[in-house]
Amino acid sequence: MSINLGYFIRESVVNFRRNWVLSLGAVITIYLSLLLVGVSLATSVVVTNIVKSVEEKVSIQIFIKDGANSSDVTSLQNAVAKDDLVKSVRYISKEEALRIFKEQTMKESPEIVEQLEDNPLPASLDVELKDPRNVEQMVVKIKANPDFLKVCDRPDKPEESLKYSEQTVKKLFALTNIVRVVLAAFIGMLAVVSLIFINNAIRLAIYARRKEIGIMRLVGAGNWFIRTPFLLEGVIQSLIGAALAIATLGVVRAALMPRIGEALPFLPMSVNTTASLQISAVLVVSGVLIGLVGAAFALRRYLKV
Amino acid sequence: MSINLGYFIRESVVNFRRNWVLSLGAVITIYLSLLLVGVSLATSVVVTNIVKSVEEKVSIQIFIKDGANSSDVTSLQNAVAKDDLVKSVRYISKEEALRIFKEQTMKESPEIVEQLEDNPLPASLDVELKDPRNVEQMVVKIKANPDFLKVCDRPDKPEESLKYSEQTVKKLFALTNIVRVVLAAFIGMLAVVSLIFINNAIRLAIYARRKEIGIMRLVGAGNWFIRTPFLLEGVIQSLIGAALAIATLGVVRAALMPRIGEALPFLPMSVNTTASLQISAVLVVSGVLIGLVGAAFALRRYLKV
Amino acid sequence: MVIGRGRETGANGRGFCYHYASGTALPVPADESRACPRPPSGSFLEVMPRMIHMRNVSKYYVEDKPALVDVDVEIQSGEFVFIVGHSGSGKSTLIRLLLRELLPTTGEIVIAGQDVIRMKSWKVPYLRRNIGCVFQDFKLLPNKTAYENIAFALEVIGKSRHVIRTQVPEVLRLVGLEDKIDSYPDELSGGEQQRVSIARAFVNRPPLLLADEPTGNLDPQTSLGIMKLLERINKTGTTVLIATHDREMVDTMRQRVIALEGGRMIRDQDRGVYGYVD
Amino acid sequence: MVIGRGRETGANGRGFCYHYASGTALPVPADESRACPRPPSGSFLEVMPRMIHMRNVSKYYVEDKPALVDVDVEIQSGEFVFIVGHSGSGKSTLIRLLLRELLPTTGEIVIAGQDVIRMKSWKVPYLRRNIGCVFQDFKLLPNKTAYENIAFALEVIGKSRHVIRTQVPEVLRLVGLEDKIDSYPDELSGGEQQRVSIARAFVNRPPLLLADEPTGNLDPQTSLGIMKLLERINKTGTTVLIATHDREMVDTMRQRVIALEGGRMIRDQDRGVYGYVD
Ligand SMILES: Nc1ncnc2c1ncn2[C@@H]1O[C@H](COP(=O)(O)OP(=O)(O)OP(=O)(O)O)[C@@H](O)[C@H]1O
Ligand SMILES: Nc1ncnc2c1ncn2[C@@H]1O[C@H](COP(=O)(O)OP(=O)(O)OP(=O)(O)O)[C@@H](O)[C@H]1O
Ligand SMILES: [Mg+2]
Ligand SMILES: [Mg+2]
Repeated sequence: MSINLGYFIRESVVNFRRNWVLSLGAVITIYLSLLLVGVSLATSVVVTNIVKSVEEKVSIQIFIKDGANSSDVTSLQNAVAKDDLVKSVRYISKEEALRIFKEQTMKESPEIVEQLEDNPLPASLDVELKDPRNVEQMVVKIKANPDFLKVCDRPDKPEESLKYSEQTVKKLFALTNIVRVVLAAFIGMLAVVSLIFINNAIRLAIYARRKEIGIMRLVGAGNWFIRTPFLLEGVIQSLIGAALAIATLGVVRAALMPRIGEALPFLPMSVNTTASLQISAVLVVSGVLIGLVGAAFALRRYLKV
Repeated sequence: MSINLGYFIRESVVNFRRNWVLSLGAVITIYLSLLLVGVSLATSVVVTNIVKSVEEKVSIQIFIKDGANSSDVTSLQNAVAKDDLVKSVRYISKEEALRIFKEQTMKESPEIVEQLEDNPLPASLDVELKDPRNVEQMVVKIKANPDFLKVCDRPDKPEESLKYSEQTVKKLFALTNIVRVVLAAFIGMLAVVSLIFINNAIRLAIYARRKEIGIMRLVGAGNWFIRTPFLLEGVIQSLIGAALAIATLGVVRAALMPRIGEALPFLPMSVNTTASLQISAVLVVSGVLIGLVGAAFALRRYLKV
Repeated sequence: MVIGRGRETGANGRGFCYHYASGTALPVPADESRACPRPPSGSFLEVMPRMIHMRNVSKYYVEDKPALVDVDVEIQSGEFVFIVGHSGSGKSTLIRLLLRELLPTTGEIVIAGQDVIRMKSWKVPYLRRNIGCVFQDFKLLPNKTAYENIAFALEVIGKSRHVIRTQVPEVLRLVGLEDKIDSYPDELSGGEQQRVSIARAFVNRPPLLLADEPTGNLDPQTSLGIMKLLERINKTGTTVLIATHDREMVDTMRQRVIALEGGRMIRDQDRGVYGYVD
Repeated sequence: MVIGRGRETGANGRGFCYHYASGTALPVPADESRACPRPPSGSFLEVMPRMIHMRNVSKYYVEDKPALVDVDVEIQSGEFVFIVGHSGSGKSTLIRLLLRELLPTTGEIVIAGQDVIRMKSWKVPYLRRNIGCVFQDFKLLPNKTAYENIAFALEVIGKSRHVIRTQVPEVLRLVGLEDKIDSYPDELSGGEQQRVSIARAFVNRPPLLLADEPTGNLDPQTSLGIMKLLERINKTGTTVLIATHDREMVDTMRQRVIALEGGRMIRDQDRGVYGYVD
């Protein structure tokens, strides 16, 4: 049997046009499903960005006693800066610390700071990490550094000389983990839902054409001869649905994102081009896969000889 | 023509059973759609709770000059407390203010407070509002109070004597508004999506039975005689779908909520029984409505004489 | 092959008011008499001397190629008429016009005084309830058993369950299908489906019975039984119009014959024959 | 009404290798000769002296009521056989068993040396491609035009577009439907649909042709043309098996007749007649 590729393509396109009620139904189903998936993927990108920007604010402060040997401080700073986990280390002098304190913490009643006779704040090293999750590990390393004990402002209680808002970090990670889990669950749920929807649509389409399939059988058409046009049709529908979903997301991104950004300047709400290309690719690939798999499953049920 | 209710009910039930592929498809569609709606409703309840708990922390502070006449203070306090907008007013003395300052703001370096020679903090009245949105309005009212000018700690600049973290409030409201709008948009989108899905499913079902409908026509069946079983079938499917969605949500609520609550003790994540009953009611009603409306629309298209 | 048997059983009077189920009038039980007047009092189609009136009727499905051209037909109440013609000559089109499944391109159609063309669309079901029709492709509801298919025609006009439960088995018996009551159409042979379609057409004793090729899937003996049945139905006053290819039947029955050829009426003959000897 | 015309045009040799389109063998053009050998070389159904062998075949759709009981049929290659019997006597069931649309409850069926019952399911399509079948309910694909319906039967066996484009119009012309090429089934009259079904059955010149009531919706003249066509097809070596109610046709053709009654074979007669005079 010479396989007639032209036949299959013509057949699928013609079927697609003639059974437009069914085709439209499948396209709408796939479109909406992929739209939901796309929206949740985009949401996860945005949330990941926000979480990252918050995480970046996590740093370790090493308080240095007044009058510490400055070469010791420099050697500590260098040692820490060389560590793989560390992104940057910055020295903050007593004066700078007071200025920051006055400007940030005491912003609303700076007169209190002016009352102070001498500067009660210690100098410090501000350590920023590449991945804030490693904060505990880094703290251990710093404590093990011999220079640290020499310069720290409370050699009796070394842990008091290190500030890294342990609780904030833990809370933050708890929160971001929850957000991640919830989002993953949501995307998973939507993916399953979409798969069921699509399988359902294809099942209905095949149900509506079961007579036709029976007739093809009786005329001597083999399994693959019958299946291929259905599969191709599924792929065509998926591609159209995916294209529509991507277009919609693109419009939303172009039209809505900037406004939300304006309204919430303190949150980084952008989805960059790479991410949106990736999302598009995921939608196309998963659309086609879902279409194929859904059609194959549905066909298996109704297309036994 | 004697209308035969029994006939319609029997007919719908029999149809439902015989065309189980179609029925199952519609039930799954409705189930998933309502599940999505239910999840977003529940999310909105949770978010509303969180927002409320945050909003409650917004209050107005009136700073009082050292040595103000205490009867003036009391009369101001009484005047404010009587206002409809106000939930409670609390007097905070200079000593208490310092203690709070030391314990909360300066928690990490209480030694700074101990360096202070005299107490630089003023006494204050803490005004908590019934609805934090009315904060600006209340501020105006307080400023207009004659006692306020007498007791406030900076009669030259009265607005400096009032603190209500203007910016925080504005940011918070911006955020909660955004959250509300996003959630509403999401729920709206899901509702539309569900409606399209359901309409689609019914359209496919009618498409699959168009021959049958044509035959009924030719035998002399009137519009309503043909429509009623379809509508009833739609309602049955909707009810089953809604029941499944409610059951699923109930299971999720019972099984998942407490765990999330444990993981995030600082957020009030519960959905109380009233709210979940309301959500169930919404699902049932909207399910039935969507089923009816969807079927009616689909029938309109295919059931002209 | 039990048309004969069916007739005989009908004749021994089970208390069922099928006048044409036997040559003699049956005593009609009291509780049935209201349900079975023939012609139905207040029927949508009044008994008028002129049942069908078609004037200048043409039907073009596509331009240039008419399915019917300038057809004039007058059929009186109570007539028995055959429509004959080659395959594709327009017989089914004519029947579908009478049932208002189609509207003609030009011309006028009046059935029992009702203008079918200008009829309001909500009235169409009432017209159809008064016309029994045997379709060439049977048009049975695939999700209903033989019993339910026939019962449906009665449910549509709001008959009580009691009436349905007595009449449906009776007509199934008349067409020789008493043992196929609970079979779905795809569990029936071609001829059996056709007979269910015939039973459905006359179960509510319509004043007008249209039949498109009612014996195409039946053997000569069963065909003859069905024809005799249609003749009996006609004797009780029902107007009967049959499109057929069955030369034997037309020649035996010697009734009025209308012949179509390429959509034109070429012959209208009382006590006619099939024609075309070849 | 152009079966005659169709035949004549076929005879003036358009270079189409339908041997049975005319009484005389046509010169077969070089590029077509490969596509049109009859019997097909390496065909799935080898040309065997015994085409159909049924032994002790019974079919029970439901218990107690058999549709076929203990049927033994032997049909040699090249025979022309009628199956007659009342409505519901099992003719369609027999044909569906041969096409392996159904499996028998008991008994064995061998077609051209192939055991149909124990056949692997992936082989079934190959069996069916070698059996042309005219179905009682036509079984045309509703979404395809007359042309496409017939082309489908050729596409299934992998014929080139060129072959399809010459053969399909030719067979449509043979059944008198050259002007309905682009009509969908619901735009065709009953008889026209039946003729499309007939054309589809023989377009790929199968060694075995089954026809279930192929003239039920056709007028006597068109029926005769179709019968003559089937006879010509048979003359080229195709085995033909026809289930029919058409007494006139059976009596005219004088071929072998197998009669069924209530699922049992009650008669098998060479040069037989329809029987049952009533
Ligand atoms: N829906 C349609 N669209 C286009 N042409 C149609 C349609 N229905 C029927 N025709 C054409 O109209 C002509 C008459 O058809 P009709 O069904 O009335 O014939 P008929 O006399 O019933 O034939 P048969 O005996 O074969 O059933 C035929 O040539 C047919 O092809
Ligand atoms: N799928 C089925 N399930 C149950 N019974 C069936 C089924 N198909 C056919 N039958 C029964 O089997 C018997 C034989 O049917 P078959 O279709 O073979 O008859 P036939 O000879 O073709 O009749 P006709 O001339 O009316 O087409 C009939 O009584 C029929 O009701
Ligand atoms: Mg017709
Ligand atoms: Mg049959």
